[in-house]
Formats: sequence, structure tokens, C-alpha cells
Amino acid sequence: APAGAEPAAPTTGEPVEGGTIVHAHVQEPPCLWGGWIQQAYLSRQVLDSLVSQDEDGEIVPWLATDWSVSEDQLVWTFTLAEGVEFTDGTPFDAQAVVDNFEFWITEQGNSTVLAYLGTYYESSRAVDPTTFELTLSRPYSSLLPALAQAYFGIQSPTALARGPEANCEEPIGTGPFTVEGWERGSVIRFARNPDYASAPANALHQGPAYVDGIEWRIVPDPVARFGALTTGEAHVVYDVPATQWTAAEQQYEVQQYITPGRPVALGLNTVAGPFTDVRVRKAFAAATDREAAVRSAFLGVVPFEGNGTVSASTPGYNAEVADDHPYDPDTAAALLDEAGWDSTDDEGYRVKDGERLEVRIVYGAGSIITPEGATVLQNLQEQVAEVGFQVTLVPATRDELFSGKFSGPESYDAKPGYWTSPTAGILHITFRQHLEESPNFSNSSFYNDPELEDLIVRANSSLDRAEQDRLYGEAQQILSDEAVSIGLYTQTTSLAVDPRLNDVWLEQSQGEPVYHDAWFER
Amino acid sequence: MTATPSTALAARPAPGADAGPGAPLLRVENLRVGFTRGGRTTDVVHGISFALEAGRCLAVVGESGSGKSVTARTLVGLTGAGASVTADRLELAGRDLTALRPRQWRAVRGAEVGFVLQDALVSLDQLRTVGNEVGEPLRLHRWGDRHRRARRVLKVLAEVGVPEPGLRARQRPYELSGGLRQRALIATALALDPALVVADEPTTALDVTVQAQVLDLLAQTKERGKAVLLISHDLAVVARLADEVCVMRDGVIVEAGPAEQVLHRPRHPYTRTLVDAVPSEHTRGTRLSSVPVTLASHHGVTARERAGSAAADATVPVLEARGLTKRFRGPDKVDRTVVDGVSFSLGRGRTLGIVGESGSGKTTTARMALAMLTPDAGEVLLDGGPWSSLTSQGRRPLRRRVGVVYQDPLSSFDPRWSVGRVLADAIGRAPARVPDPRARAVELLELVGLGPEHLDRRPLRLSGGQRQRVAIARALAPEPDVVVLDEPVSALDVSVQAQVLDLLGDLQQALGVAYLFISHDLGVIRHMSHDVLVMHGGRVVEHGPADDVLADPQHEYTRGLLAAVPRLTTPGGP
Amino acid sequence: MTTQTHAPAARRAPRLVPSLGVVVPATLVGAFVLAAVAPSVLAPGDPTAIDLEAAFLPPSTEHLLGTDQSGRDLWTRVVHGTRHSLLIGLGATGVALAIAAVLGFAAGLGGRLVDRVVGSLIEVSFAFPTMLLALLLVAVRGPSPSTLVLAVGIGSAPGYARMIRGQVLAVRQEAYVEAALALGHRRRDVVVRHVLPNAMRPLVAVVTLGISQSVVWASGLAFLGMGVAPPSPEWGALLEAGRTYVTFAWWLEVMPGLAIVLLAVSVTALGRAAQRRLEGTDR
Amino acid sequence: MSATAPTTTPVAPPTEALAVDASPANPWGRARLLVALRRVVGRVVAAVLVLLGAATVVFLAQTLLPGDRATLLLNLRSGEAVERTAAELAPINEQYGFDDPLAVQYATYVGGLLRGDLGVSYQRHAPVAEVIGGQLWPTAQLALGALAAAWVLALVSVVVTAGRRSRAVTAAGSGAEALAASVPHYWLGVILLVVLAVNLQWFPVMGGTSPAATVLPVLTLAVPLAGFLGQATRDEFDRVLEQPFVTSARARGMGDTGVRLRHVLRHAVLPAITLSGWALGALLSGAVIVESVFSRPGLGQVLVAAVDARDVPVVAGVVMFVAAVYVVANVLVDLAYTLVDPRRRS
Ligand SMILES: Nc1ncnc2c1ncn2[C@@H]1O[C@H](COP(=O)(O)OP(=O)(O)OP(=O)(O)O)[C@@H](O)[C@H]1O
Ligand SMILES: Nc1ncnc2c1ncn2[C@@H]1O[C@H](COP(=O)(O)OP(=O)(O)OP(=O)(O)O)[C@@H](O)[C@H]1O
Ligand SMILES: [Mg+2]
Ligand SMILES: [Mg+2]
Repeated sequence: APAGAEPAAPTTGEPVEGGTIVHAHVQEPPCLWGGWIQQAYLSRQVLDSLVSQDEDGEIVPWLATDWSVSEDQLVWTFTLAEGVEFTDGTPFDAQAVVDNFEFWITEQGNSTVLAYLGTYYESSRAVDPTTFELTLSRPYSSLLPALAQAYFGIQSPTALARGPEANCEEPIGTGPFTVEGWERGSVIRFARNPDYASAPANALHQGPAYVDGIEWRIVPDPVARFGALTTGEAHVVYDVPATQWTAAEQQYEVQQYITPGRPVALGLNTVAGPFTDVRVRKAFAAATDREAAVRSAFLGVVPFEGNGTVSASTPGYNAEVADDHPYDPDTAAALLDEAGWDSTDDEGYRVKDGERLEVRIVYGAGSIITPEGATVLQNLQEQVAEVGFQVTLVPATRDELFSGKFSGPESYDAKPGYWTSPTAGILHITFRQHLEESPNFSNSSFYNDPELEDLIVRANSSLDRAEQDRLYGEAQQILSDEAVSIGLYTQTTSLAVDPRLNDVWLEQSQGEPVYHDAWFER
Repeated sequence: MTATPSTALAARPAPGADAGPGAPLLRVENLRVGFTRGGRTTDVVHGISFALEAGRCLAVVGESGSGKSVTARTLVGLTGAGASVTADRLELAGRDLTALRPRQWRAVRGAEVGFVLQDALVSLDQLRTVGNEVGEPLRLHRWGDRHRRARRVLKVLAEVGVPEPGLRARQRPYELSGGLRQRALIATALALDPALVVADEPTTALDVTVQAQVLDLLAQTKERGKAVLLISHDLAVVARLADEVCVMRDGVIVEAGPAEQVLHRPRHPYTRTLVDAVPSEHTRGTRLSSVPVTLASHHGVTARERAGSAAADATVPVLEARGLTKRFRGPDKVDRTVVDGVSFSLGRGRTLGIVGESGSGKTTTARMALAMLTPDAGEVLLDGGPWSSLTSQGRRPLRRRVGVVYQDPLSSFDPRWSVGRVLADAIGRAPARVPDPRARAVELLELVGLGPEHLDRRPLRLSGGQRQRVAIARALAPEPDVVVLDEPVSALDVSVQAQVLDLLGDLQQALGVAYLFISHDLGVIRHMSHDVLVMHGGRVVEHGPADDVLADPQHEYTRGLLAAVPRLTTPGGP
Repeated sequence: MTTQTHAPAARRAPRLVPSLGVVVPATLVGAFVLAAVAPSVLAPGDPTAIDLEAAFLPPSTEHLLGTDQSGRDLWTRVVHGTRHSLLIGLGATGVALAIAAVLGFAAGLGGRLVDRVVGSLIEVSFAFPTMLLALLLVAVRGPSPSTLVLAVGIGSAPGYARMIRGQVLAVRQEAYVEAALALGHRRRDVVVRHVLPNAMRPLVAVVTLGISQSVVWASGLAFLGMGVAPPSPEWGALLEAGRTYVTFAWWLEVMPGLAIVLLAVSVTALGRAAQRRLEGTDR
Repeated sequence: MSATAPTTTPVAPPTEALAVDASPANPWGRARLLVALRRVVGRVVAAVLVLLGAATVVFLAQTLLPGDRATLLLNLRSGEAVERTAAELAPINEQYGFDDPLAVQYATYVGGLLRGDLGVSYQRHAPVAEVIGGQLWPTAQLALGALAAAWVLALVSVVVTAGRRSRAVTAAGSGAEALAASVPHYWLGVILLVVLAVNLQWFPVMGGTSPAATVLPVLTLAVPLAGFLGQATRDEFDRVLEQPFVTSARARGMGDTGVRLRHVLRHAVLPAITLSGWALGALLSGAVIVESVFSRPGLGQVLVAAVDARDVPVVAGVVMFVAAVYVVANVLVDLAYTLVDPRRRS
């Protein structure tokens, strides 16, 4: 029975079976399963995870009906649902879960999974067919929220053995849909799994999905994508353009998911360039009217986020630090004077020792930063020029960015980025020290502080929610005081849904659209 | 009966409407044609009148641009865009042509008037078969059905003397030789057996031998009772065919009358110029042009020096070829011997004429003589010394002793250069004793009968004759001992050709240069050369003093060539 | 075979008063050149100045072409962007010509072997899609104006090279070249004085057409995000930014596009007029 | 006088001189067949060289790019942009042989090519031939459709308006062509999409590769191409209209329409035929843009994605495919040219 969760959409009348949902999506990943959020959206349709996260952030049963953890917080025991089968007929049991964990850790399949589990995982074991035991090397309080993400969807061990090509094209799980076909560049078709019997506890109903299937169309162009909704060709549109938001809200049901984790924030390089001086970092923050820049660029649709390290929807969010760096050009000027950037050249930019106060902001145009996000950066660029910063915007291609051209400390002064994660434990990924023996390339500010790391580790291991929040809050305060990451806006996921389609909801760990409960009005 | 050609000089009032039997098929009275373009009107035909009866041939002759083609096109209503045509009378078989509407014109064209366009070689659609082209008037005028038309095409082709008409009908114009193409074109005009055939310059650009065949064909047409309007700039050509001749100049008919009278007793001075310009009628040494070429006195030391050096070794030929052979690899990777063992020698101050039909290897021989092309075998000597065997380095100082004049004067000038620059460039290579290159350039221009005002002109803006004069001046600038002339006059009008030939003759006398003179026109060769070399298929078939070879040709090929040369003899005349 | 034509066109009197078809494009090109050289004359404002309160204003008397998402004046941006776009167009054509001249002349003047080798090189590069070249170059050098110039330049070089080669081969056959050689001039001098200038001459018109195509191409690459860094008002970048808003603020997409089309059409019209003129006066 | 004695040896039957005919009775004689064969063989050899050349350029360009391929692969798989540890990279380098010397990598690659093996996509784990084959049809549809549409548009414009008495008509035609040739496709595509698909709803916005959804992309590619073809054809059309053989046809009683369609058109299309070979190759560049505007699957998208991910085997595969298309297109163009203008044969 559905447990506790409120449906995202008000239900009118009794669900009806049939129909195919046309979902217009923005990007097509190379594989249907993997460590990229775009892949999580797709694998969510075919894979079930061990646990699910509900509206209130509570972890509820899914493939695991129950779980417990040892005193020392190292050994987790999961009781698994009985009688569940993968869609290829392989039975779902503890050994299957072990196989999946082994696959994640030892195969080079999915580095996101590794980022979450890598430093904690010790071993896993099938105690009996319905009991799975996971042993960690140190306590990890965010384990369950992490496992709720679709990256941790359980796949059929038989299917895994088919090799990477088959898993890429057609992952097989216990989920509500199966992959029916994939016309690359055009559409991915999902068909209903008629035997589905393992919906999460927060689903609206148990049993197979109401609709016959999903047509997941790839429409990168925002105009065409939203156009498909207005012309009735699509029932659901992912990522509603800000400019269409008002129109969409009037005609369609619009859902917005504020992604927890790290918001879109400018990581400032603390080891090379002008931002090595904390006063310059603070001056930069004070020189920007980020709230206005974001409001204007997103037409008020996407919320401004002043906290540069954890976003508002994340458990453990420290709301106080969000106002730490208000727009104040005078303060900015004073700070710069103090830092020695006290004269200006004939173009109005600050100089020190004959060098101009130049800041190179490298951003992944299209891949990480949307056109609206780029507008925010351009607005900032103009704003800080008033105080004397010369900002050069460097749009980086996906190839450059992902091949590591802009990874080293010499390659940028600031770089915007975000990291979706269901917990504030993301700090462990983004701000763990970057050391020779244990490198952390995700620390894009190159900010090393052993005390900070200690705080985060303690928070991650604490099982007391209040204690945990306090520790996370303290960590955020340190980072805010050091101004290593300037908050811009929250990463959001949005859907506009045709009003005739009911009960579409976004799950809470990643904002993945869920179609198991959806049904068409007749 | 004789036609009633009216001349502009003696403009007779046209007789009244007499469309009865025996009336001319075509009557043109006071035809005026003007062209309007960009708001300006230029009159090109100023009221001409003539008439033509069935079974007779009227020839319209005159220099380029005199309005012959315009007149002809007017007869089929295709004068051109922006043309305004007025006439007191323009009648075909008693029918007023000026009143025709487009649809009616289409019924006349091809069916009542067969039209053979100037530029025969490009007047057939290259992409369609000859059969299609010949059958087109039949199809357009809905003559017969498919099969009858096909048979008719073959018949017409056979009638105009195309051998193997079945094969030819399936071929395309580019697969045919010039003569066959011209016949096919005439066949398109004759397909519907029209009463009037208009042939505009049907023989230009044809070899003499082929030209003769085409003229015979038109003669047969006339004999079959058709009226033929023949247009040409060459009096000798029309002499074989015409019953009456109109001589046009600047849009008016300056003289008209029976062919025999016009050709042999021309009254108008212009007609006389034309008659005189026919080179085959004149032996070497006589002048062709009645327009006097004033040869400016030649300053400087050149002539004297040359005379001196000529005297020193007069026995040594200035240019000598020994067994020249040249092979070219065709696109089909097959080697062809284009020049095969050609030998000759050219004495100082003399002219050696090389004659032969197109493709016989004349130009190739000339280029080897110029050392622009290395012979595969044989050698060319200059003043008894090595020439073709030298390296290009070694040849360069000698180059100025050999000048060259090409067939197409225009293409031999860099289009960006003015006449002055062209000459200065040629003079620049001469010894430093030329103190004032500009004065020298003016002197050269005077030598060829041009004034200093031409210095700043571009060759493009000169007339054909003027251009060829500049080309000659350029060739003479370095004071050469020998000038190679490769078809120097074949792109020129007969009257202009006459002037240029005269000029060359005068220059040879004054400067003592030797000429290697190449032409496909036996008349021109006969007029110019001391010695003649007849080429055929890359070989020399006959070689000797001009008078001997041309008076008593030993080789059959030479005889054929000679027989085909058009002369000013009218069909029935002397 | 004689190709002498007695067609009326060959005798067309040269037109003294330039037609409307020349005056209008010439005026437009003049305006674009002015915009490129002295943009402030046409648009005194700052093309990057933002005014967050004035975002997305439709065209009006105050903002001739409206404003963009940051409240920047589009007219000012389009005018100031002319320089970038024209420079990229010119630069690309220059690069193309430089490469093409080297290849074309090498092929046309070198021996048979050189001609073979260079000829097949030209063919290979024809088979290489320009877009891929651009993608690769962007991958190597990162997006920048110089990358655009190189990509478009290299991409269009084979066309010019083939043309130059053909021209050189044709000019080499011309009687005036032989006449110059017969006068005893050095081969090198003849090449410099006759072959090069005459072979390049018909390129004048083609190059004009090429410039307009380069502008279009370069803006196409910029449109795919390979162009210049924001907030530069380069036209392709404007179009790329405008695409997001096309249903919301159509002027952001339509106006820069019209600028490109206007420039391209007028340059093309001029180029074709030049071509006709050259062909008319030369045989 | 120093002339040599006259040579009187006859060298050729003189009659031949009077019946001059250069035409071969059988244009496809044995020698010609051999020549044609040699040409075909030459072409094939040249084509193979072109393909290898294209592959080599791509291989070197992509391998020598700055940045690390293994890092890129790992990052793309996780959607992150970070540096990677040697331990993380080792298995990838092992799997794809990125650690081998360049010469070895190249030899392996070319060796595979020569065996007909285009390799396996790094990203999609599928054989390259499959990757390309799967996206071939949509792009072929687009390119061929665009070529055909461009021809129709260009021919209609030229035949109807070229060389007319009325200067306004002629100017309208040539103006339209100049305009079409100047319109950037991406811009045209966006405008067509918004106006005809989103606003007027005449065409589907995301019909994939259905015929209805193909109309706008095809038009987008066809319009600028039609401009070029139209300009080339018009120049030639104007020139041919003034050729003597046209006057000759009129003098036989042919009307204006007949002259245009039966005589002039055939000559006038020759330059456009030549252009078409180039166009078919260039259409792929256009397809990259158009496919992205219209969210259409196809080779263009494959190419962009592969370059983005430095998926060397796929990029090289696409390039070789395009080169092959280019070569084949030019053979076809030659054939078409010969069909229209048999003069080429000799
Ligand atoms: N369509 C036209 N428009 C304007 N002028 C024309 C046109 N056709 C001919 N002319 C002019 O009319 C004059 C007579 O030309 P026409 O072609 O009749 O000369 P022609 O006597 O046939 O000379 P040729 O021997 O060179 O053929 C020339 O000055 C020519 O420029
Ligand atoms: N460079 C070349 N390559 C191949 N074949 C050539 C070359 N030059 C001339 N030929 C061929 O050599 C033959 C003789 O040519 P040449 O130009 O010497 O003839 P010609 O007697 O001057 O003819 P015309 O009267 O037409 O000028 C022709 O069949 C020609 O096609
Ligand atoms: Mg004429
Ligand atoms: Mg010759």
C-alpha cells in the first residue's frame, strides 16, 4: 500500500489504463544506464533501487522492505522483497544485489557510484536469498539517501553478464517499464512491464503501470520542445524554458524540483591567480548583485541561492550563510583597496604592480551552464566591471571540459558548477582535501582545510540528525567565511505536463520523472 | 528576268503592287532597322530595297557590321531584342510580313523560309542528335507522323550530300566535321522544302575544300527552284553562286546589279576595294588594298645594319629546319605524329609560305621553329647556328632575332596592358642604344600605320586590323631577322586582311625581314610567298618556289586545294 | 572551332549610369563598412552595457531593434557586431585565398607530378566536410574568432584552389604568355607579370561572393556555440543567444539574421555585378 | 635561293582530304573501353587513397588533441568534469590501447580499416558500421530530398524568369536566387520551425523522420542550395539563350517555351550538375545544423556527439563515409553530365 507520500498532482477520478506517454527530453546520453543524471532519468524507468526517498526526505522501502545497521554503523542488513523477478526472468535475490555492488565497485562501469561508495565500501554478502549484508569501512550516514538514486538501480545479473554494449542499449531490471527500442537521436521507447510488482512504498499504487508505454523523444531545441507540448505532440516536456514559464503555468501542470546538493555556484580558485587572496574573493562576491542577475536571466523562475556550497532543498542546509555576501560595491571597493588593488587603469580596471585585475571564468557552455545561466554570468561580468574586475568569459566545449583541459589550478580563476546529491554529505565530495596521496579533483576551488574535512567526515558519520545538521552547518559557515564558492542559483528540474495526464511525479532524490502512476483522462 | 535591286545611290521607286505570276518571291522596300537600348536608338539599316525571285540567288556582300545579318534576321522576324523595323514593303510570296503576329511568324519560319545562321559550327544544338535537329521543323509544323518524319530526315540529309545519313542522324553535331555540320544545318533549313533559303555566311570558318562543297550544295538548291539569299563578306565566295549581288556598307546598299557586272565592272569605289582585296587574284608584289598604307620612313640604323649583315652571309639561311618531328599523346594515351620529318630553309628577306588544312601540323611546325616546342627529332638552326638545341638560357639572348605574330591578335595581348606598355615591354629587351623607348614605340606605331594616340589604348578597344598592326609592331620591336606569322590574317575581314598583307609586304621590302608565313588559305599564301611548303597530315607533300608549286602542282592534294580556291568567276561568266 | 558570338549581348553598350541593382547594394555595403569602421557613428551606446530592468523590450523608437535578455540595446549590438562578422568573413576569405593561391599555383605552374599530388590533395580536402573541420579545430584550439577564421578559411580553400589551378592552366595556354616568352623574357618574369595577375583576375568577383558566404558560414559555426566568447555582439553569437528566446522575443533572432542576409545579399549582388562586368569587357 | 627540292611523295590518299570526318563510327570501341576501364580503376584507387587520407587526418587530429582521452571517456560516463587518478585511468587505457605508442595505435587502426573493420565506438560500445548504418537513412533522406527540392526550385525560377523581356520579372527571379543563397540555414530553420510548425502547426514539431517532419528540414537545406544552383543555371541560361543555335531553333518556327525547355535548359543545367557533386558532400555540413535545429536523428548528430566525446573510430568512420559519398557523388555527377552532354565521352 502507498505509504505516506502525497501525490504530486491532484487526482481526479479513477485511473484508467492505456495510452502512451510522449515525453520530450533535452539530451540523449550515449547509454541508458550510467553515472550521468541524464542516464538516471532513463534507468529510473526500468530499474528499481533498494530504497526510495519520499516527499519529506524520509527513506521508505522499495526493493528492500526493511533494514538495520550495526552499533558501529558499519554493517547494514537489508531484507529484500520476495517473489520479485527481473524482466528477463532472473529471480531477484540477495545474490543479485551482491552482484550489483560488486559490479559497481570493481567494474569501471559507473564512476558516480564510486564517488558515493568508493571510500566507504568494504564488502557485501548474501546472507540468505532475502537478506543482503553490506559492510562499510567507516560510518556513512548518507548511505540510504545515496542508494535511493537511480544510479543504484539494481540490474539483472544475467543481463549484466551480457557485456557493456547490451547493458548500454537495454538495461534490465525489475522496474515498471522495459526498453522496447531505441532509435538513436530520435526516440527511446519503453513498454509496460505487465508483471510489475515492486513499486516503492511512496508510489500511488502497486502493480503494473497504467499506461502502455513511454515514448521518450529527444528534442534538444527548447523552442521545438515546448512547441511540441503546445501542438499536442507531447504530453510531458522536460526543462520548461524560463521564458515560457508563465504561459506554461496557465495551461499545463508545471512541476519544479529544486535539486538538493551543491547549487550552481562559482568555485573560486584559491591556489592561483587573484582569488588566492580571500579579500579579493569577498570583494568579488560583494561586487555582484547576484539576486538581480539571476532574477533577470531566469525571469524569476529559478530561485537565487546565496549559499555557495549546499542548496536550500538539501537536508542540513545552513540558511544563515546565504546572506553572508550581500551586494555592496563600496565594501567590495574597500576590500580591493585593502588587498592592494588600489589604482585603476584608463579603462577603469583595477591594477596592482602593473597587473590588471583579470578574472577568467571558464564554463561548460551548453553542457553544464544553460543559456540562461550564461546570461547570469554575463550580467555578473558587467556588474563587477563597475568595481574594477575585468572578467573574461571562456565558454568551454564539452570535449575540452571533460578531457581535463580546464581541470588544473592554472587553467581558470573561477568555474561554475553544481552537483546533485540528496544530502549535504556532498561536501565530502566537493571539499574533501585534494592531497597527493588521496587526490580530490572534485574540489574545484583547490581549498584544502584539514579541520573542515574533519567536520564533514564527522557529520557524514553521525547518526543523530541534529548533530549532523549542526556539523554540516558549521562546515558551510567556514566555506562561506572563506568565500571559496559564490552561490548563484539552484539547479532545477522542471516538467510541464498536459492536464489530461494525471499523477506524474518527480521522485525526491534526483528529480527523476516517475510514470508508473500516470494515467490518461478519457 | 533580272531582279530589281534598288541601290541607295540609284533609289528607284518600287513598282506598284504586282503580285501576279512572275512577281518576285521576296520584296523588300525601304527597310529600316534600328536598335533601342538604354533609351538610345541606333539605326543600323537605313532603308534598303531588294527583291528575289524563285530559282535565283541574291548575294548580299559587305564588310563586317554593315548590317547583312540584321537584314537577314529581319526576314524571319528575329531581328533581336529592342529592334524597331519599318519598311514600305516586306513581302513574302505576296504576304505582308510586317503585319504578322508571333504565332503567324512561327508558321512562316522553317516552313516558308529556311534560315541558315551565321556561325554554322555553333548553330546546331550540340546536345541533340542531328536527326532531332533536322526533324525539328517537321515536328514543329506538324508534318507527317513520327515515321514519315524519320524517313524525311534521312532523305533531306541525303539530299544535302551527307554520306551515311542513317548514322549521321544518330550522331551529335560535335561528332561531325565542320563541313558535315554545315550541311546538316542547311538540311534543317531545307527540311520543309521552303521557297526561300537564307544563308548567312555559310562558309566562314570552313576549309577551302569544304567551302567549295557547301557552295555547290547551295547551287543545287537554287537549281531545284528555290530562292537563295546568300550573305557573305567575301566576293569570291559569292561569285560561284549569285545571280545578283547587293553590296552593303554601313547599312545602305551601295551597289546592286547582276553578279557579273558587279564583280567584273564594279562601279562603286567600295565594291572595287572588295574586289581588289581577293588575294588569289593577285600575284605577289601587287597591292591588294586600295587604301594606301603609308609606310613611315624607317629611322635608325636597323635597315642599314641589316643590309650589311645580310650581305655578309647571304648564303646562310636565316632559319633552317631539318627533319622536324613531333608526337603528341592524345587523351586516349595514343601517340600521334603531328609533324613528321619537316625540313625547310628560309633565306634572308624572303617568305616561306606553309599551307595546309586544319590540323595538318602548321602551328606545331611554327612553334618548333620558334623553339617554343622541342622537336622529338630534327633540329632548327638560326643563322646556321644552333637554335632548338640550345638551353632556354642560351636561347634567351637570341630570342629577339625571331619575332612572332599570331592568328588571333586579341588573345596575344595581355588584356590588362595598354598598347604602349606592350610595345615598351618588347622594346625593353632591345639593346640599350634605344635612348627613348617612348619615341621608339611611336616610331613602331608609325611603321605599321598607326598614330601615337593609340599608345594609351587597350588592344580590346582597337579594331581587328589595328590590333594585328600592333601585334606586328611588337614583333618588329626587337628588330628581328625573321618573323613567324601563324595565320596572321585569318581572323580578319577581307578588306582588313588586304591592308595587313600589304603592310607585311611593304615592311619586308623596307626592313629586309624574312617571314615564315602560315595559312590555310592558298590565295593568301600565293600572294605572299617566294617559296611554298604544302603540308598534309603532318608531312610535307610538296615544296618549292611558289610559282612552280602553284602553277603546276605535282601532288594531288595540292591540286585539290588549288581547285577549291574561290575565284571571282561567276557561274556563267568568264 | 570558332566560338565567336555575334549575339546581341556581346555588343551591349556599356552602361554609364549604374543600375538600381548596383546602387542599392553598394549603399548597403557602404553602411555596413561604416558600421564596421566607426560603429559609434551609427550607434553611440555601449554594446555590452546591461540594464536588467529593461530586458526583452520590443522594438520601439527608443530601442530600434528592441533589447535582449540583459537589457542591452540590440541595434547597438548589431551595429557593433558588424566589425567582428566582417573581419571574420574577410579573414576567412584571406586564409582561404592564401592557401588556395599556394596550392593552385603550385599545381598550375609546377610539373605534372606536382600537379598530380596537389590536385589529389585538393580533392581529398573537398571530401572533408567543412563542418567536421570546424568541429575538430574547435576541439583543438577552443572556440574563438581565430578558430572560426581558420575553419571557414581552410574549409573554403579547396574551391578557390581548384579555380586558381584551372585559371593558371588556362592562362598558361594564352597566346600572350607565349608571345612574352617569344620576346625572350624569363619564365619567372612571365609568370609574375602575366600569369599571376591574369589568373587572379576572375577571382575578384568570386572572392566577393566568398566573403558573403564566409560571413554566413562563420555565423553558422558561432550559432553552434563555436564562436566568440560572450558578451561579444558577433552576429552568429547574437543569433545563438536569440534562438532560446525566439518565441518570446522574436526580434532577438530575426534582426541579427536579417543583418546577415542583408549583408550577404548586397555583397553578393555587388560581386555578381563585378563578375558580369569583368566577363563583359573581357572576352 | 635555298629551298630544298619539292617533296612529291604522296603520303595520304588525297580523297580523304575532301571527305573530312572526324567522327568515330563506334564511340565505344575496344580502345575506348580500355580507357574507360583504366579510368574506373584509377578512380577506385584514388577513392581508397582519399578515404585513407581522411581517416588519417581524423585519427591524428583526434589523438593529438590536448587533454586525455581516457579522462574524457570516464568523465563523460559520469557527467563530471574532473581529473582522474592513474588507477582510474589504467583500465580504460588498457582496454583501448591509449598507452601504446602512436605508431602502434595508428597501425592497429589502419590495419582494422584494411580488413574492413571500422572499430568500435568508445561511447556506445557498438561497432562503428552499425552506428553509422543506423543513422544513415534519415540523413540520406534529408540530403537527397534537399538536393531534389533545390533542383526543382532552381529550375522553376530560372526557366520562368530568366532572359525575359520584362526586366522586373528577371530581376525578381535573380533577386530571389541571390536572397536564397544568402540565407543562413540555421536561421531559416529556426524561423520555419517557429512559424510553420509551432505557430501555424502545419508540420509536426518532433515527428522524427516521418515524411511530414522531413518537409521543413529539407526546405531549410534546399533553399540556400537552390539559390546557388539557380545562380549557376541562370548565368548559363542567359548565355545559352543568346547562342546561335537558339536563334536557329527559333528560325525553324519554335516558340519561346519550346526553346527554353528543349534547347536551353539542357545546356544550362550543366554547371548545376557539376555543383551537385560538391553540394551532396556539403549537405552533410548543413545536416549538422539542421538536425540540431529540428531535433532530427542523423549522421550530423552522430558526428557532433562523437567529436564532442572524441570517439575517434566513429568520427573517422563518418568522415570516411562522407568521403566515400563524395567520391560516389562525383562519379554519378560525371555520369549525369555525360548523359546530358555526351561530348564528355570523347
Ligand atoms: N541585337 C542587336 N542590338 C543592337 N545592335 C545590333 C544588334 N544586332 C546587330 N547590331 C548592330 O547592327 C550592326 C550590323 O550588324 P550585323 O550583324 O548585321 O553585321 P554583319 O554585316 O552581319 O557583319 P558580320 O560580317 O560581322 O556578320 C552592327 O553594328 C551591330 O553592332
Ligand atoms: N599540345 C598538344 N597536345 C596534343 N595534341 C596537340 C597539341 N598541339 C597540337 N596537337 C594536335 O596536333 C595536330 C596538329 O595541330 P596544329 O595546331 O599544328 O595544326 P594546324 O595545321 O595549325 O591546324 P589549324 O589550321 O587548325 O590551326 C592537331 O591534331 C592537334 O590536335
Ligand atoms: Mg553577320
Ligand atoms: Mg594552327
